[in-house]
Amino acid sequence: MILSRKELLGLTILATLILVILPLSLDIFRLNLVGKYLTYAFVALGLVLCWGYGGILSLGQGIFFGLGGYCMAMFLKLEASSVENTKIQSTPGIPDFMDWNQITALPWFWEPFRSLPLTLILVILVPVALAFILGFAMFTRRVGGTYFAIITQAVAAILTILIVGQQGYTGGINGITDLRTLLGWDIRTDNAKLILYFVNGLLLIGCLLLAFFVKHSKFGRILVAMRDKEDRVRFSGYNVSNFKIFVFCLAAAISGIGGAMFALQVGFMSPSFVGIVPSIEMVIYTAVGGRLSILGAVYGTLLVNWAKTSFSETFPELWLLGLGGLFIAVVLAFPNGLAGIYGSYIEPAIKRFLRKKSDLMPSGTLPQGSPAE
Amino acid sequence: MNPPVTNAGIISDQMAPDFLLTVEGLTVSFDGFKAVNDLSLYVDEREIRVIVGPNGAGKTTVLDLICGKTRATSGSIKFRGQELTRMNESKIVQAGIGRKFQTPSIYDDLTVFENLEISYPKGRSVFGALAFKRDAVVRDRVFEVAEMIFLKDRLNERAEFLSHGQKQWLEIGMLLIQDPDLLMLDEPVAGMSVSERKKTAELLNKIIANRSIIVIEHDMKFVEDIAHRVTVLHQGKVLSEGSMDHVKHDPKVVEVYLGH
Amino acid sequence: MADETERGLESSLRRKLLMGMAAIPAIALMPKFALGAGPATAEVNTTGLAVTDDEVTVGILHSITGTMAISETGSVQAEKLAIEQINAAGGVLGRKIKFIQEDGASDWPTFAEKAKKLLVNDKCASVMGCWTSASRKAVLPVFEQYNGMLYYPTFYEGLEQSKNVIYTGQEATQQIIAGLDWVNKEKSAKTFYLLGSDYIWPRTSNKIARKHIENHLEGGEVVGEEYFPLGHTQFNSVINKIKLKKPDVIYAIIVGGSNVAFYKQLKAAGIDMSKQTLLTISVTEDEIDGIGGDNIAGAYACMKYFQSLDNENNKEFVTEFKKMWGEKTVIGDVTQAAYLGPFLWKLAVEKAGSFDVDKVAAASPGIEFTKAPEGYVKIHENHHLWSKTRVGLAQADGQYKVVFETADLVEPDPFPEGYQ
Amino acid sequence: MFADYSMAELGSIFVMQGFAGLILFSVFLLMALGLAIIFGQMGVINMAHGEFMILGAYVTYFTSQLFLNYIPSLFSIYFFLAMILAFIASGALGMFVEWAMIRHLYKRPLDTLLATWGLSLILQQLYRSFFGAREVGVELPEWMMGSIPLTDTVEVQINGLFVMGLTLAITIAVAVLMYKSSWGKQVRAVVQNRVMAGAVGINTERVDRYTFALGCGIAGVAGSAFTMIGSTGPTAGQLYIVDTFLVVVFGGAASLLGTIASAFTISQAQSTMEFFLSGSMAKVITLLGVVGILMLRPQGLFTLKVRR
Repeated sequence: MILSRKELLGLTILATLILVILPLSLDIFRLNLVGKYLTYAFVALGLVLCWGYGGILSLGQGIFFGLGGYCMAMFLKLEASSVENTKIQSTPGIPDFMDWNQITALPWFWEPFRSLPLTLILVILVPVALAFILGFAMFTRRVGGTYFAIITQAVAAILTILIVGQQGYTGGINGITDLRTLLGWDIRTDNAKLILYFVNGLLLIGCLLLAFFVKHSKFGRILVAMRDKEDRVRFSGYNVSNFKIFVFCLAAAISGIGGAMFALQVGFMSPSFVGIVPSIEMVIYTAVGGRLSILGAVYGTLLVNWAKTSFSETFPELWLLGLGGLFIAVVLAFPNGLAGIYGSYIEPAIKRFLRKKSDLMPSGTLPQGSPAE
Repeated sequence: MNPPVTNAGIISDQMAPDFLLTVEGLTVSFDGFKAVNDLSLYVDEREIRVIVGPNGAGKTTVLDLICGKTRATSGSIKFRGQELTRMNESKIVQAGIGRKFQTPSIYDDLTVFENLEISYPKGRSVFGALAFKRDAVVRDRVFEVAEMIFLKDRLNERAEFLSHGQKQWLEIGMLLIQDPDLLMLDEPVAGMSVSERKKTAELLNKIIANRSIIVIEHDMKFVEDIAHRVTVLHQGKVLSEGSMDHVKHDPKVVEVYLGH
Repeated sequence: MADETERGLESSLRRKLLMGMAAIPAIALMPKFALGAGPATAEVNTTGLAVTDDEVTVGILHSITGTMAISETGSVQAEKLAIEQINAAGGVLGRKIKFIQEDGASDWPTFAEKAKKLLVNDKCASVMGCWTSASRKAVLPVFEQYNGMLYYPTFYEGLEQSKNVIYTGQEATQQIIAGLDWVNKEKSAKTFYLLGSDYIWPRTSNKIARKHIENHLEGGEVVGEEYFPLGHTQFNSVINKIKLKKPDVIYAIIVGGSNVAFYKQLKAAGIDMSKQTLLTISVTEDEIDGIGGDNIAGAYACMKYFQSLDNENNKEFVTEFKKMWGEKTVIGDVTQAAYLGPFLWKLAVEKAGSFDVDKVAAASPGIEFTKAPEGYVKIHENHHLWSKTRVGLAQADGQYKVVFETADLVEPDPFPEGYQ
Repeated sequence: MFADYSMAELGSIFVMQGFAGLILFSVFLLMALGLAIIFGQMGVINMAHGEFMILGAYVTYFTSQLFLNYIPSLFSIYFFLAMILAFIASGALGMFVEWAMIRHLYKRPLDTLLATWGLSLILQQLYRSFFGAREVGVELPEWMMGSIPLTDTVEVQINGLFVMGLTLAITIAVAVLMYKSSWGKQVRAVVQNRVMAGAVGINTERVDRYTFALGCGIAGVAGSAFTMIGSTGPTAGQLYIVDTFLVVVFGGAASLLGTIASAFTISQAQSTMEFFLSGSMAKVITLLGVVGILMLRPQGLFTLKVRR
């Protein structure tokens, strides 16, 4: 029992939107943009689990997105820096930015990224490892709430300074750019972008299913219980910190996948995702979608980014006002975001509509909706 | 009746096996203020012990210390010979101690069934919880407990819609489903009607068959109904201990409750 | 291999270009009513760019929001002025320039996204844009993949050369070496303390500076080198270190908000710039606006352009700029370089006789622009500009007084031998 | 690295380095005081703290322009008026924000974080629309710039002294207000038990509003003072936010003494390391140290052990 009937319907609609409607109705440029936005949806989804369900607000999810992305980008960069491609450098075979920084041999921590399987593992493992260290240190000492948020923010700041400062190893503020091929397959062509879009979409749906599984397992109920009465859970024999660590790591892993897909689709990775500002923006995607709504995370991300793109194309000066207003409105007026609006306005309207219809057709059965969360 | 308390350290070694719970020399201080001061307490198997005392006597703190919510400054707490002062909370629960909080502490967003199910002692690890299946055994046990706590026909309601008394029962039920050897209840009948109190007393007397219970309570009528023995705390120390009758007539107790 | 085909292409083009060049005066002489009666669109636009019979679309891509908006505002203003002037003079190949402006929002992926939009959706014939290296690096693959044309205005660290980019600012050696030579000769400076914000441009520039100081200046020595995170605001400790080391020159490449903090604290710490030489390559007139002229007066800056430059071109440019954007606006080095972009593109298009990006790119080397406010510039084979290096002395009113300029144009060398 | 210098030189450098550390301490403390009140006493995470500071800076800029254009004879003392105006402006804005936004969110501390972040974006854009994207240069009276030479080699920055004096004054004022005045008692009563405080007749709404306004007002004064050492632009406020929060959290949110101790520790660590390492590494190590210590001792440097 992974999905309730209602959720199955919702997921089907979303999957149809992502995999059928959008590819059919958008040109490849716009579709690639949607693909990029959907990679942020991974982060938003992670935040639904750890913030919405677990009550842990992290202001540093960009860290995990960034780490996943950097892992992927390092692999792609090594492939793009073959001896053949880089023969004009003083040390051929290493990434161009290393050569500019007088580094003459590949640093040890780049070595694993010569192998794709290892890279794919590290895309998940590196974010999870950092999340585990942070989570273990903080949650076993019962640090939560605002303190945790501020500390994750500081970690994001540290990581940004490090990545920017250690440019010989990381590409610095420019990031890792000019990624070209994946195992010889050119990822820059329209065709490749289309394929990557679908891979991204399928991975996202996979992560959504995983999130639903977690939500409907006893683990999900414990998360809700913990957010509500943490002490009661603790004194029911649960090691609360383990649960928090796990959900934080899970969110990190999902974000890491998003980051890797970002690097593949956009063709570069830069430290501007690791910082504080993008991390907080990603929180707003979740809040707009509804912090308790797994599917809402995707809609929230798409809506905010769509608004950002179209707003800043027409009224660039007003965009920040709009975004700021959105933050405040979501918090003050719609704490449950789109999902809340749907639950309290749209769904009842649909039900009334269906009821009228079923009155006309007495044989039709109504789907039995469970109460909104 | 009182166990010898003159030299607790030496005697406890011999006495420990006889008591379910042995608390000796327990002290905790908050910023210099000793909320519990050199307290000793012995609870038998299948005993209902009621702790009474004025506000600030340290009653709730004693329960906090036993279940690990607060760490003792010094002293020892032994449960079936196991030292609890160094164990973490979940391990203490797993050792067989259940604790109800002063205000009913239940999960408002979940149904009564899910409230009980969460407390069911299986799938307590992270991966256990992910793999946990709601099978017939679990279901039967939830039904069984729900019947005991008078909530059988409200299983699918969200807990937030229960009355105050029902929430108290639900929390007791959440402890019962763990089948603990020692049950600690902080004001279990607060906010209950007279008939609910009677039912609660019956419930406690029924479940005592294979466990002990420590109750903190102010309602003297209820205390008389259930208590095997009563401990009176005052300023973090045991003021008096014994049967209800004994305690009621202890001049020290009368002094504390009535005069200054 | 790629080189050969390019060369082949070039030589065949060159012949065409010569013919095209002959046509330029004719176009220039055409009276205004003939606008739109330029060469047929099908001829000048074979790759489906947004060119109609009387209009051609270009893109402007800078940050209007976010932390970089401070710096990029001037570039946008200059580009709009240039476009207006070109249109007033009859446009390009008889077509008026229409521009589409996009906001990079100080965010590199957004730059890439918008660049792609300008090229793929809007089919812009060229794009004036970017400011930071990071944004240029982000859009570069986009321009190469979709074969666009970018005019990039900022002085930068070099180490790059692309068929699809014309770099109208200086690469690092053009900005650094002449200045160091000057300060070495004029101020007998031997010891240098290098400072910078912690990212690629200051680090690369300081690397070149260090090599030059150590290998080419007599007795030259670097006594300290330090970097601060972007946005750092506390410089008292490093100022103490400088006092301890007593270098002949403080060589500072600090950017953004840190700049303001640095110079204010330097002044407050009693470092008198009339006695302590300070040479910077990151403070233009734009930055002085925020720092306050009082706080930086006496410092030297090494640029290719200063607003106070005394020549006819510049006087006209400054007047026009202020007429369009207000009397209080100031013009810095990058703003002037941004102003060159549309003109260099126009000249290349007219030389090529076509808007096609390949032809424009091929026609660009050798293009000369005599009306440049900085004097005279020429596009090098490597798509950078030949230009002079100048040293300015900061005045209390926020302007620089030019105290030195190289006699000849300095050759751009984005991959300098011996400096890497 | 010291081998080449004489004892006298070294001595004066250490004096000046100590002074630099004290300036940094004052700057940190001044940044953090307002936030310590808002976050420590009210539990509100004000992400727009930096923007309140910048408002103070812009007010200072305007006052300076006003004096320059209309009463240049009094320019040398405009700064004092500017600071008062900055306090009033930021305080008034704070009061409005509390009324419009914060008061609805006291039970949801994490949501105040999101809402105030939104506020900070809006303020940034408003600054940009009104004052332009570029930084403005705040002109200072001549006497405030430069330094006083104590010996040949030791010089004391006047603006550093000014910031130190100001910080001292504000800290004492806040301490008196919070711990000696009846209003301070009310604030602390509300912090400890809102319901009970309301029940005994304290107007909790009013206390909340004035506390928030006070914190914002102090931020405004800090911003005004920072025009002497930093930049004034729409996004300059963001430069301060991480440092400020870390100082407050590291001190143990609820205690003024903790905030002072924490500002002192962090500033001394950073200032010393900046002297021996490069600026970037010093910053990273300082931040790492703070985060590391917070992991070991999450309650911060100074807190009371209480029954939770």
